[in-house]
Amino acid sequence: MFFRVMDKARIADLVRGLSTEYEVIGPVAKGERFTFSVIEDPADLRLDFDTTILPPKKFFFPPEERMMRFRVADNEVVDDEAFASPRVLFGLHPCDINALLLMDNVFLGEFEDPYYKAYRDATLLVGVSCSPRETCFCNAWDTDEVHWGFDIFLTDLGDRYFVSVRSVMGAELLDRHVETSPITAEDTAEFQAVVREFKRAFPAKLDTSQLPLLLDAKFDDPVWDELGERCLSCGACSMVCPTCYCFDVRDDLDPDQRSGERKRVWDSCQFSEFSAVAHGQTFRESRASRVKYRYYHKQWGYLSKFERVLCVGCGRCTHACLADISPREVVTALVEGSEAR
Amino acid sequence: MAPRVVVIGLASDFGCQVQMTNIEDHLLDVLGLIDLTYWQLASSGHLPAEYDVAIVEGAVTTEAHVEALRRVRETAGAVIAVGACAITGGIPAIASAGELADRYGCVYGEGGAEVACGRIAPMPVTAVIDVDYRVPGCPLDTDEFLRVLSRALQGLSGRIPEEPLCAACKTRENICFHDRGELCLGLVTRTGCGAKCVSLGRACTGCRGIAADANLDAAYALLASRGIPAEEFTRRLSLYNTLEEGCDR
Amino acid sequence: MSTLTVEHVARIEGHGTITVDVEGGEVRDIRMDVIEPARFFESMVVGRRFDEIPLITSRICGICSPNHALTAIKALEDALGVEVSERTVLLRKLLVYGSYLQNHATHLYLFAAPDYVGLPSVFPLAKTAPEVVERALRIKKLGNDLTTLVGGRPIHPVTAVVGGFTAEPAPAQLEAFRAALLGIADDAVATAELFASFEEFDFAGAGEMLALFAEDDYAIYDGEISALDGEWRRPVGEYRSVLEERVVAHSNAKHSTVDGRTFMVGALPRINLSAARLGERARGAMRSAGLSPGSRNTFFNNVAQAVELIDAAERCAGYVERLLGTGGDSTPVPFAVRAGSGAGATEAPRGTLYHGYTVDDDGFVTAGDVVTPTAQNLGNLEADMRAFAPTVADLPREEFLLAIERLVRAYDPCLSCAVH
Amino acid sequence: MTASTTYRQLKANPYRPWPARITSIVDLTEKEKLIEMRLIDEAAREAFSFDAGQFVEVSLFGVGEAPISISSAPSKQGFIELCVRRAGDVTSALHQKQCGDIIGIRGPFGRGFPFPEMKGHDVLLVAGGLGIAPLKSLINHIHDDRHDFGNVTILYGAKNPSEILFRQQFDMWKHREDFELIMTVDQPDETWDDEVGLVTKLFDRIDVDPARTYGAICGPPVMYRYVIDEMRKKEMDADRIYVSFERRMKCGIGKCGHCGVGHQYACIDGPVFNYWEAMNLQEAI
Ligand SMILES: Cc1cc2nc3c(=O)[nH]c(=O)nc-3n(C[C@H](O)[C@H](O)[C@H](O)COP(=O)(O)OP(=O)(O)OC[C@H]3O[C@@H](n4cnc5c(N)ncnc54)[C@H](O)[C@@H]3O)c2cc1C
Ligand code: SF4
Ligand code: SF4
Ligand code: SF4
Repeated sequence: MFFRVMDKARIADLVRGLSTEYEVIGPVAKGERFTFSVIEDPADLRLDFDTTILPPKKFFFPPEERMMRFRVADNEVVDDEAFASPRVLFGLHPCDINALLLMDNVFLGEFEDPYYKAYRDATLLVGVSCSPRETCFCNAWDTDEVHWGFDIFLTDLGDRYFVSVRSVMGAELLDRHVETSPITAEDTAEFQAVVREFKRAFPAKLDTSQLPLLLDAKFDDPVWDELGERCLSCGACSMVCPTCYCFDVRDDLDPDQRSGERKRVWDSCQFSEFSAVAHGQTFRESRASRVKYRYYHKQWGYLSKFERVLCVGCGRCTHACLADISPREVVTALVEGSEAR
Repeated sequence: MAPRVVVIGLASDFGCQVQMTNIEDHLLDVLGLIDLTYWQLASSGHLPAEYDVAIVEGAVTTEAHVEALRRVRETAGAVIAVGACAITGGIPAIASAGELADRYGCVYGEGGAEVACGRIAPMPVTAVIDVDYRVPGCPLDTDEFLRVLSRALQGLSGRIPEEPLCAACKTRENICFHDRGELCLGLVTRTGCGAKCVSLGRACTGCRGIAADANLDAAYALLASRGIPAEEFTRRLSLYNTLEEGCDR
Repeated sequence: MSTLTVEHVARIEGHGTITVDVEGGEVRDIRMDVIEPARFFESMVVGRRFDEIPLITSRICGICSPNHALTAIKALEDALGVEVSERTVLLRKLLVYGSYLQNHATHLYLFAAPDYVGLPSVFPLAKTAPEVVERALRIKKLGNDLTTLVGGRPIHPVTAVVGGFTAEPAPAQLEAFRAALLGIADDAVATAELFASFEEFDFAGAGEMLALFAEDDYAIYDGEISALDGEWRRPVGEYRSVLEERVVAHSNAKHSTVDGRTFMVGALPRINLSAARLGERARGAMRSAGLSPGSRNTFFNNVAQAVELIDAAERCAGYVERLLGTGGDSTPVPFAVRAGSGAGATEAPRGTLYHGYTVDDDGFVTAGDVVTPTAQNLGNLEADMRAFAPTVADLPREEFLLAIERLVRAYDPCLSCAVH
Repeated sequence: MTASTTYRQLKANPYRPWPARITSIVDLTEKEKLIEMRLIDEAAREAFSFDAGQFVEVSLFGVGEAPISISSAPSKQGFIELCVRRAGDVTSALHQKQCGDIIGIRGPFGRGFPFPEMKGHDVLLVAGGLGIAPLKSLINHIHDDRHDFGNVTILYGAKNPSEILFRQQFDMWKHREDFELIMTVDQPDETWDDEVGLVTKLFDRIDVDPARTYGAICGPPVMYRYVIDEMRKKEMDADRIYVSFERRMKCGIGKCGHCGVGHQYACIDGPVFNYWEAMNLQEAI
């Protein structure tokens, strides 16, 4: 990795330059919130954003995605090409980059997913530092820092960015499109100060002691029933989560019924149909068991395979949940006992 | 032999039938697959004695409707109920509350009740007969209609999404109405419309019915905690769902 | 005496039956029995908040739903004292024209045309004359696309609310649409030519003709109630005292009169009153179709609709240009809820539509009134049938009934609207 | 070689079904058919090798996919046999197919029975209803290498005699010395002269040497607990009892998330688990 500093005002140059070669995507305002969208005008880029409604996963694993086109008569695949055009995803916070790394384990590990891979290969990532909001708890999972998985990372030093360059592509692009200068000792010192301040700004650190064990030990804890009563089963938490990857597969026929396409669409374990098998048997009938499963899988199921928790503490689900169910609350209830809430 | 399809309209605005003609790009494809033997809206002729698929729109508001539906059920291999009117009673079911005679009075003046012969309180088709397929919404969504029709023609099972709208709404990255303190019914409404209204800046009014997965108790409780009284929620729900269970507090 | 009936008249909206009593080869009586059951909209709106009313009333009719929604909105704005922006008005006019394109294309091709080519429906034409069916679908689709562009979906608009619009089409969408509108004008002209080529009965109705009228526009959204024969104009707010409605035994829809006479509303009366305000191309088509202002032949309502299609395409292109060229805002204007009464009218594809409401301090409706075009037309339709039937009485029975049906369909009646 | 390395080597899209031609269809009962097929693509056919207990995703475009256990023996190269019960959309559509029709196959997926480990031991197989399908593959496999095994006992319960699957084959084995097969039905008819009752009842009739016996169970979800209890009463080790689970599946390759059972996925960590693992899977049994 090597480092540069860049004047903040130069960000527009960089975006404009990148736009000549790539589709540039970044955070833009939508009402009082933000979304990752294609940047038409560098002035729309809002690197001071807090968080986006949907995470960047929508660019790698779209909410609805064609997997293949088929012909019915001979049950033949007509086209299953995975195609993605080159693009730069600008302004990912550390949690979002970490989330992509967690998704990679699933989609790029055993049985590589060609669609996800095509998007991943075609996309460069430019990260940007952030400041914690009250719903953030990435520090609980050590996802407040990111050391790889990006091409360029910008840390905000007020009037300039401390630029960490991870990949050859990142270095070349920087070189081609924007003026930067070598870092000085002061830059590094200031960078460290910023990081220190960032760590200090977090709300009280979430206690996650023995969480996977507790999930088993307290499998029948009444807290789940209480959560089940509150949960709306709406699945909003899964949609906005940068690490939720479940999907449903559907075949849609064209109106002439001769051909059609197989699609996948985002799904959620909070829906009763999610675990239903033929004849209507459902393995997680109660709402309580479904709420529990989301945490059980994230904090233990995934961990048992990949040694990481399937959450990056971005707080999106906290914001999206109308019933105010949040990982912070659930983890606290398990670790400290439900009366501690 | 192409399946024989009939389209039957009960009490409605014909909107779903109009929507069925609104598949211009594919109308000819679809017509190529079926033998459309009766559609009063589009063609002269009589309801035949035999047919395979019956598409029924509208609410049941007369004794004659009830009888007609029973015959349809006996005759058709598959019945597709389309639109809120046929599935939840929809807007016409607002008139199911109170005395019909009063409503006659309100609309026709004194003596209006005389015209009321054979009239019954509005109810959905699904309250009279079992249906095999449902295309909810007011009006129906043409793409969904095509998908369901295609399932019916293939003899596949009738499936209807059972979860609330919020998930789809999130995928559209809408700003939640509740974040602005406004009531949106998406939190209990059956998904499948792609959160159409919310994406157009309007809170969901519940036209697709209450989702089976919806947690009405929790919805009432959380709205109360946000200062929206139960009566308000009930009134809003009753626009399309007067007769649905659980929204009457 | 024998009775002839056409049960569930096809290719109209709603359920109605024609009954003809014949005695000694002479037509004794002829009726349009409207068997469509009432849904009691006027009673349903009572007790509901004002913002739900456009949603409820647009469900009166799936074809002219934009009109029902907008007419309710106008009446409520009148009651609540809301003034909307010019941009909002432009968008609303587009929404109305969307339903014109949809309705006229559906009525002319799907409902009326089969009569003239001797078919039960338009579908067989898909094989024998695909270009005609494709043209019909193109116009209809453009209408759908227009209502979708402005209202959010083809019927039952989502975006139109009291005070303005909750969402607006993007400029790029408008731009693309302008081209599409100009592209459809030729199809509209071809439609007018097609209907002009059909041989029509020579028949003159005796009723009055009513439509909205404005000095500076082809009035479809704003204007005063205007009478062709009576030569008077009255503000929409007075519609209740202008129209007399009465309940008749054989129909679930009421019948109307004005100045003691039955009257017609729809494309023909509109053109008769406002021909001078039509666009140039539409006027040209009108002339070549042999439609002269003041025509009394009810059957010409068809060709009048075709002429309106031409006008709609060109007029809407102009509106879109204005939307693109001028700024302004259509987001709902703020207003205070207060008690009041108000009335509104628009020209629906089938004629003038009136709504009137009274709301209480909290904005809940205490009384509602809806007068639809078909309800206004029904009395006149029966009068026309009575006058027309003897002139075709010597036709073979089938042809006789078909001739009567053709007359009925020329009104483009919507019985679900009429009863509501 | 595991399936994922096969897919990697063939550079195949794991969601893309391979076309397979139906080579034979046998009606077993009113609801079940035995369908045999052959992959058309040669490379795929050669790469396709599987363990007893693994499954494939059967793909009928326009209808969908369904996970189905392979019921033929791994040794029968080039052919895949499935025993399919008509349960819903995909399986009904599959029942309508004819010999010679082309369907789609993805797989083989999942973890099967530990055949090499079982060698040299006694095997006790317990099946309920359709659960005999995956076990049939194992039984056939054992049959091929019969001399490597000790006692092989099969306990099989069905609802009624007309629902008994593979009857002919069982009758054949029954008359051989080297398989002990005991059947029972819940509802006997006049043709039935064998056991009546639940499959657990058959444990009274068998001797088990816990030190040298592997168990394999497959059947409806309610059956597992009771059968395992019986095996435990016979003092069999928890990690020598194998069960096969059925869960909803969409992808079959550990991505779609539907088949979660406890902290595992039935599709890649199972569907075959040993009882020790299964005991530690919440809500599994
Ligand atoms: C590992 C495994 C092995 C199986 N082996 C066999 C077998 O050998 N023979 C046999 O007849 N059946 C077997 N099944 C069950 C079979 O997969 C279901 O009966 C089948 O999926 C039902 O699909 P359908 O479309 O016919 O029914 P529908 O009810 O219409 O199913 C709709 C969808 O639900 C899902 N689904 C429904 N039931 C199940 C289920 N039980 N498991 C997983 N997904 C389900 C599928 O995704 C399917 O596309 C097995 C299931 C699993 C998980
Ligand atoms: S579970 Fe919630 S906090 Fe954790 S990554 Fe998902 S959305 Fe973010
Ligand atoms: S559901 Fe709605 S659109 Fe359909 S017929 Fe009923 S009122 Fe009309
Ligand atoms: S958002 Fe609500 S009201 Fe609108 S179409 Fe969907 S379900 Fe109906």
